[in-house]
Amino acid sequence: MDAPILSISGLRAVFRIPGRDIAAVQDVDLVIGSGETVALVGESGSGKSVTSLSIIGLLPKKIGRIAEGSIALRRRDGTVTELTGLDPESLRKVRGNDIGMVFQEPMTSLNPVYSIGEQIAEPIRIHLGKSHRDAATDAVRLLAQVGIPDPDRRARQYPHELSGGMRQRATIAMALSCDPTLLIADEPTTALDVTIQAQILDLLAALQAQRGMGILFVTHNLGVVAEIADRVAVMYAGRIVESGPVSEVFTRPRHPYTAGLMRSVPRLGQATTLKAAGTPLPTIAGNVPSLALLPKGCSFAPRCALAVDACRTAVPPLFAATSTQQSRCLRWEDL
Amino acid sequence: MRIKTIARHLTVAGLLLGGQATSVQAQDAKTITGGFDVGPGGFPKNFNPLAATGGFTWLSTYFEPLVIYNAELTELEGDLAKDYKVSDDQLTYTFNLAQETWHDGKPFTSKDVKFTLELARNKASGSLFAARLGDIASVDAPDGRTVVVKLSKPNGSFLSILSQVMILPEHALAAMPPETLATSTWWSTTPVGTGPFTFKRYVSDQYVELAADDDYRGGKPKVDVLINRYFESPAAAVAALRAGEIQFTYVEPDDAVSFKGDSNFKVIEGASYVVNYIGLNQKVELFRDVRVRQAIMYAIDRNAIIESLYGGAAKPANCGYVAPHLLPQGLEPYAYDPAKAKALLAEAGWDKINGDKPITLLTYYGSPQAANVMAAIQSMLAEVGINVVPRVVDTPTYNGIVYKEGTPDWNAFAMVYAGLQNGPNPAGISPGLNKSQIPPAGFNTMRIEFDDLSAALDAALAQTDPVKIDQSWQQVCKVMNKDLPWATLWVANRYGVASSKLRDFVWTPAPAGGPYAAHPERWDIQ
Amino acid sequence: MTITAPDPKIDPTVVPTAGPQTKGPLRRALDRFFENRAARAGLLIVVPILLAVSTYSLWWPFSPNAIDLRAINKGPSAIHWLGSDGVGRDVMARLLQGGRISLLVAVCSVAISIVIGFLVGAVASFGGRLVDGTVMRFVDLAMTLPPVIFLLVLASIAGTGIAPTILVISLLSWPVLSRMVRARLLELRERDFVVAARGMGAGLPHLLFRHGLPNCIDILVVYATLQIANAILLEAGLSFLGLGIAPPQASWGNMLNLARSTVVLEQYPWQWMFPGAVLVLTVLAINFIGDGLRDAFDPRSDLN
Amino acid sequence: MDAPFLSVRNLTKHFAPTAFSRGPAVRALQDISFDIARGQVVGLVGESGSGKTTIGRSVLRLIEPTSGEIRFDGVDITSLSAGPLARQRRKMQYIFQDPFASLSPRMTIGQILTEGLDIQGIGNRRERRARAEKALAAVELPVDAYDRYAHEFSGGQRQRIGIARALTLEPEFIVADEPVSALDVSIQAQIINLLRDLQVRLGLTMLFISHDLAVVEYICDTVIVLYLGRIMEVAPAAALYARPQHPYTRALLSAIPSLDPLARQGRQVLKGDIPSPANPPTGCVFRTRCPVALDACAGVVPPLRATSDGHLKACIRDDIA
Amino acid sequence: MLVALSVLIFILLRLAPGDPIDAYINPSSPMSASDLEVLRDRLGLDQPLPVQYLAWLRAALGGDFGYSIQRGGVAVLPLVMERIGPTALLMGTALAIAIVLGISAGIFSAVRRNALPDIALSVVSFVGISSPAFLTALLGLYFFSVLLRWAPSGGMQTAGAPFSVSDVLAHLVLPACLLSIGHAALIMRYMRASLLEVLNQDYVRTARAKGVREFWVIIKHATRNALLPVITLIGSTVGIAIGGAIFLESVFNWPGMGLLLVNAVGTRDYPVIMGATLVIGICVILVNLLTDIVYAVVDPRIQVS
Repeated sequence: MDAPILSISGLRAVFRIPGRDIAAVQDVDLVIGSGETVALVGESGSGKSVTSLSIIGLLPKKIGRIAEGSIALRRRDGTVTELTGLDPESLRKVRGNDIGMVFQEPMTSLNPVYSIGEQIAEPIRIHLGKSHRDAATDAVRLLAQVGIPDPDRRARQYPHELSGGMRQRATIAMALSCDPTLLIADEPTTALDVTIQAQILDLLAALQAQRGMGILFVTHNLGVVAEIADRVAVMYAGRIVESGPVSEVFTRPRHPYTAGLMRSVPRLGQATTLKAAGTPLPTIAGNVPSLALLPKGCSFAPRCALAVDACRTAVPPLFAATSTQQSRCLRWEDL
Repeated sequence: MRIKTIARHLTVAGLLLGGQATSVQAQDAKTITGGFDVGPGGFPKNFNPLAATGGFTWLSTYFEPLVIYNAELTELEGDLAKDYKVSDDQLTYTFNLAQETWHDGKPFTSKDVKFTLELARNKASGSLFAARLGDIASVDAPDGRTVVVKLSKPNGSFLSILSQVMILPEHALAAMPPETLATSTWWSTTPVGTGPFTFKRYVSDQYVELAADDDYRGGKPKVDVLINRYFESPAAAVAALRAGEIQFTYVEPDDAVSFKGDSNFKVIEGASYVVNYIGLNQKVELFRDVRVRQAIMYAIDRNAIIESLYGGAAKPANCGYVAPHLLPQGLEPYAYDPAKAKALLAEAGWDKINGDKPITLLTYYGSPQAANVMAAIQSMLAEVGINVVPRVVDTPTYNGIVYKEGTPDWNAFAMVYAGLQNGPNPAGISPGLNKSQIPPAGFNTMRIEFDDLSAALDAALAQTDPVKIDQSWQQVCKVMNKDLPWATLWVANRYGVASSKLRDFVWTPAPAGGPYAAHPERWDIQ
Repeated sequence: MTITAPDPKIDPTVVPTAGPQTKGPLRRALDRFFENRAARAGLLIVVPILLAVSTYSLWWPFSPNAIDLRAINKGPSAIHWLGSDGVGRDVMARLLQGGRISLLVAVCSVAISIVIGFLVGAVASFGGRLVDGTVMRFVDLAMTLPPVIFLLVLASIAGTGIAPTILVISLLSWPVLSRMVRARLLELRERDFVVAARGMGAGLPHLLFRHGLPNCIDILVVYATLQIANAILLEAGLSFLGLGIAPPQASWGNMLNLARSTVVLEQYPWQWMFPGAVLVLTVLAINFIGDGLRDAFDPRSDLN
Repeated sequence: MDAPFLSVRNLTKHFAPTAFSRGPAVRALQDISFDIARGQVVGLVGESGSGKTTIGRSVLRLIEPTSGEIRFDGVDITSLSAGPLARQRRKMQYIFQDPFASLSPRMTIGQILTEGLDIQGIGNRRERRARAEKALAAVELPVDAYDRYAHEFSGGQRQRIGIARALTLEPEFIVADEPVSALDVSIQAQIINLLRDLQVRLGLTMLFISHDLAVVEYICDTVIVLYLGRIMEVAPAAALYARPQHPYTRALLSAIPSLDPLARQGRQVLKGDIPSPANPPTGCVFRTRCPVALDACAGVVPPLRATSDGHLKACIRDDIA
Repeated sequence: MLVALSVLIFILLRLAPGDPIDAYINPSSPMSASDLEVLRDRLGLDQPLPVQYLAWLRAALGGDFGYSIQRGGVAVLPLVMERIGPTALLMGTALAIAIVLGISAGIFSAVRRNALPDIALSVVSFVGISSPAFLTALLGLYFFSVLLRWAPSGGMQTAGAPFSVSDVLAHLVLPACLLSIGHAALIMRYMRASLLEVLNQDYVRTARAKGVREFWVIIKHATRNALLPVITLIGSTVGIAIGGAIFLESVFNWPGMGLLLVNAVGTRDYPVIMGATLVIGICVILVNLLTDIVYAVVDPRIQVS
């Protein structure tokens, strides 16, 4: 069996604020096999984007850095490279080459002053050393692959001339231009309309089936996770609180936070019944805590109906609920 | 590099638009370059001598008048007129013309003189001499070398005026209607004169280039090229002089000091023939009281100012004149006496009539030295309780304020710090003091209406007896000294600095630039 | 369509649910301002200058306009720390008095131009298309006009001296501000909280002074500081052209003007070097402060 | 029932092109008509460019409609002059999508909450404060929020403040423009519960705008589905979710990802992009993406017609109901 | 716009004390008053203002801008036109220097934000912004021309010498460099701020995520976007530059528009002032147009219609 595409262990990323470091992400372990889609899910501030930026080494230089942990990537040639501690130049050669990345806002993540084709061709020239002309041909081919009609013309157009969905297809083409082993998609559908989101999700699934790359899919939308992911890791306040195959986690969450989230998501057709019954929608009480003011012990304890005193003394370890599912809850068995 | 190319294109474009003609010139041509139009005597970029109010130093290098002052400005001598005769009744002037050819080779004759004088008297030509030559009754050219001018009444200033009338070529200008002369390009492109140098070209706002006129009657000029460069300020000219780019310029007195003792330069010093005064507006009640005027005279330590700010290079004036032959005996010297000034003011009831209300002291003098003088005067007057507020404006603004007809805001120029030409022709101060010259008729901007002073001036102007003339002007001086129409200050020297490479170079800080007999044909450079 | 909470990748502090701090945006901006080294340096320069300039008559023996014809053009000495000028006035006293005038002119002209600039910009942005078009055309016109002419005419009409100079400088500098204010308010007009105010029936004065003004405060403050620096330079330039503050009255501008004379430039450098140095230093410091304020008011500077 | 509380008739809004782009006018709304009865909550659902916010703002006349009539409690809003309009506005309030943009960063919560009272000249200082504190309590925020600034609150809390602001004027009608779409999932439900609770308790009439059909289900009595400035379908909430009749509504429902990982299959994915409102298709605006479009769809704009009681659709095909 | 400008200037000119005739009078050697009256008549200055303006406008629309009052025989139009070249040359060179220096220093400073080179450059640029133009001009003139004699003290060509490009360049270098100081400093500040902002943009992160070398991230992806506001700034400073050029042109006696205008204003040469102002107005409008075009070239989102 091949080594996994990506293997993160013990990752801790910190931000420097005046006076001290605060951990945006800690104790993160994550493995992605080839052809596998792993969803990293969480609310704003949970650390999911920090995790994805840590992998490609793009934490804001001035304030963010990886404090400890290891990130190992299997590259296209089969070698495994440890990304933490890699020198900037070597890391650059990995980015856009072995790892492709798709960001949330397709409008702002494309450079407004260069044509789509040029932007897709750029990594091909940089990493594969192809000529301008060959790279341009490749770009058109990639545009066709991501389902953009009339790719020749589109390649010559500028981002503002494309619709939101088209632009996101273009960024996917750009991320895939060097045939990466890992695709990181950071909220790629959040800015899109639902009908377009459905298209993009289908596209990603189809591309993965073709190419077999691993996908790290970062999102806050549980529905999307259910759609696309094989496995899911739920983050809360910088830690993974639960992980496992989507089918297991979604059918039987082993962490109260996951369970709460699942309940909060409106399900079509059910709300009418609740309303008729006069019951409010299920929620999670309280607010997401500030990373700077994390409570001692389990971060979720203040909002948790199941919390006991032990929860407030120490951060619970990850318990293996099943062979594939883990939960960071002392009372996982009670769920 | 693209930038270089752009720069070159811009250069070429700039020059094409600038309309420069390239000229090939002998590399070893002897050239004198100067700032001949810098300073108060200049009138840069005016090429039409009929419309000139200054700049004659330069104009007279290629045009010539009939008569001209000597370089000391003491006497008039012949120029294009070899000599001249004045009839006893002072009404007939006979000029005997010199042999000369115009720069274009045509002979100079009496017809040119007749043509010029008639043109200068013709208002339509835009001539600024029309009124001043109004006394001419007739101009005759009995033969090619003689011109006879008859006046309708005697005019003691006539020759002095004539010295600024540059003789123009009839053959070149007769064909042009006089109305078009003022806007003709002839003056700045192909003017033809009789002087030692011929006009070559004018590079807009940069310089004028003249070449030697080989058959000049005073001999072939020693230098081949004479260039007049334009400068925005005396300071810029000084910079060019120090950088060795020009050999001569007028300099401010302050700057002159720094050239003294420098063997590379020669400082030329001369009387300015301009008397500086503090004008006291007679429409302002305060200054109608002679005690106030006297107090101002006593309050200003003129000697101290002359010593410190002029380096001693000025003569205190107790009337409009400082030339010894115009000064009568027994003038009140108004020596510095602040106590007396205070007493006089107290007597006049100054505290009641004005007190420490600010009084505007207007001037058009913008030089650093003038600023210092104003500051000193302000401080000295403050000492005796007169609060003056200096205001410096440019010349047109000054004139716009003081010449305004009707009833302008008198307090806007209650006091002025100004100067007026007092020589070489002593009649120069009359327009500023005579009651007949109150604007709009003339230039008596302080609205001085002193009967005895006007009488004295009129008498002196009408004086045709050469023997009594000085005496008449002494009388004017005496009245001025007593009545104090102005608080007279001093006549300062002006300075030019020439490179010590220049030989036989003559320059005089004449009012309006002269003209005077500078003999440019003799100038030479090592 | 969806707008997410502040970018968690950059802002780790998320949003405190509770906590002791109740600092307003102004206070936070000031805090950031004082963290800025350059701005602090600017204050360290400006404050002593301001102090010296405003109090000098209490502790400096010489008066700025007292002449001493026996001691002209003397270099720095124990008596005249910065030397004396062409009529023996004390350069130090003139420098301080000049600072008073220059700063007074700058501050007043900026205040006036802020009022004009804000009102014009506000009227343009809230007044509807037609008003906007007309007003902005007028602003364009004012900006196309060569400043020399404008200066000359204004200065000639108004005369020289403090009040006219203030007038000239303020009339010359408001168009830039009104453009900035207009741009800001046009954007602000579409902001939700302004729409909300309109939805509650707010009229023009309410919108302008309750929302427009507070939300332009950063522009105004930054403009004010930078324009004070500019106004000092402009006053100097005016004096250079013989307008501005008339000579015996000291200002940094007309003191610098002495350098036009080669003799002074070369032989009496203390007469222009000190005013020049203080002017550059002050303007520099004010620019530092202005830059610091700009950073402090920039909402994105919360990131650091 | 008597005359509807809010009645919109033939509302049309065209945005003129800006000064520099000389393109065609953007047809944001075409011929929109609907009613809201007192105490009812109507949901307005559509994707970007469908014109939902334009309707919401036009109803309060924060945008001047190009044509059409809006009657609010019998008063024609579109023809009111500034004074009466300002008075009318205390009865109708707006809640915004972005909890960060909708609160002035330079005002304290107290200033924000009393601003409307201030503008309307209601009460004195103390009374205003009392009313603001009452509103804070209504949205379950502590009273000490009064002197704080908006930046000190989380998104959910800010949205509560936005709601409190709308409540201080004690309006009868509220437009809630995507009030939860900027919030985290766990917070969304809190806010919807709050709004529902307030609506019931205060008897508010509400127009609830959202791009997400799943969100409006709980709170709305009736749902209007918009596409490219036109109404596609109107139905009581229960009916719409149970039996969507318009192909667009069906596609929209189908596109919402289900939490059930096993339900991945059978999802209907619409082809292509949403056309530009500046250049909408002829006939039925949805026909370019409609899986069941006919040639006839291009010819005529399908009228909104009733298929059953209170259920209307704008589609010429009857065979897909 | 231009007509409005001309009306405004016409009125302003007439409001200023002193007319062309007053400029003729040398207060220390006055001429005959009636001679001056002649001039006044000839120039039509005694006519009512609207009549004077309409006469001017009618002639100007026919392409006749009249004759300079103070320079005998010089028509305004050619006089003004021949100044465009030198001014364009001086300002063009100065701006070119300023743009190259300012932009590169701005990039450098932004990339090394808050490091020593950035602070040093910031101080230098602030000193540049903070120095009065006339002071730098005077000092530059004194040191480089008078003391060191590296460059001529003024003018555009050596007087009397035949024309040569190198001669013009020699005269150009010093004033152009001095003129560029302030602009370079300003451009640098803007470039730095703009680039810092752009470096926070998502597409810069995208470029890094693509593995683009940091150098090219800055140069290719960030700089071009950061240039946009700087282009606007440069466009709007050209108008101001004409103002600044006045100091330089008068100190260095550069025969350009500024010098002409200062002279004309000093002598109340109404026709020249009108002509020059209009030409400057046209230039400012053209420069704005040019700015828009350059903007459109750099930013594909803008279309020139």
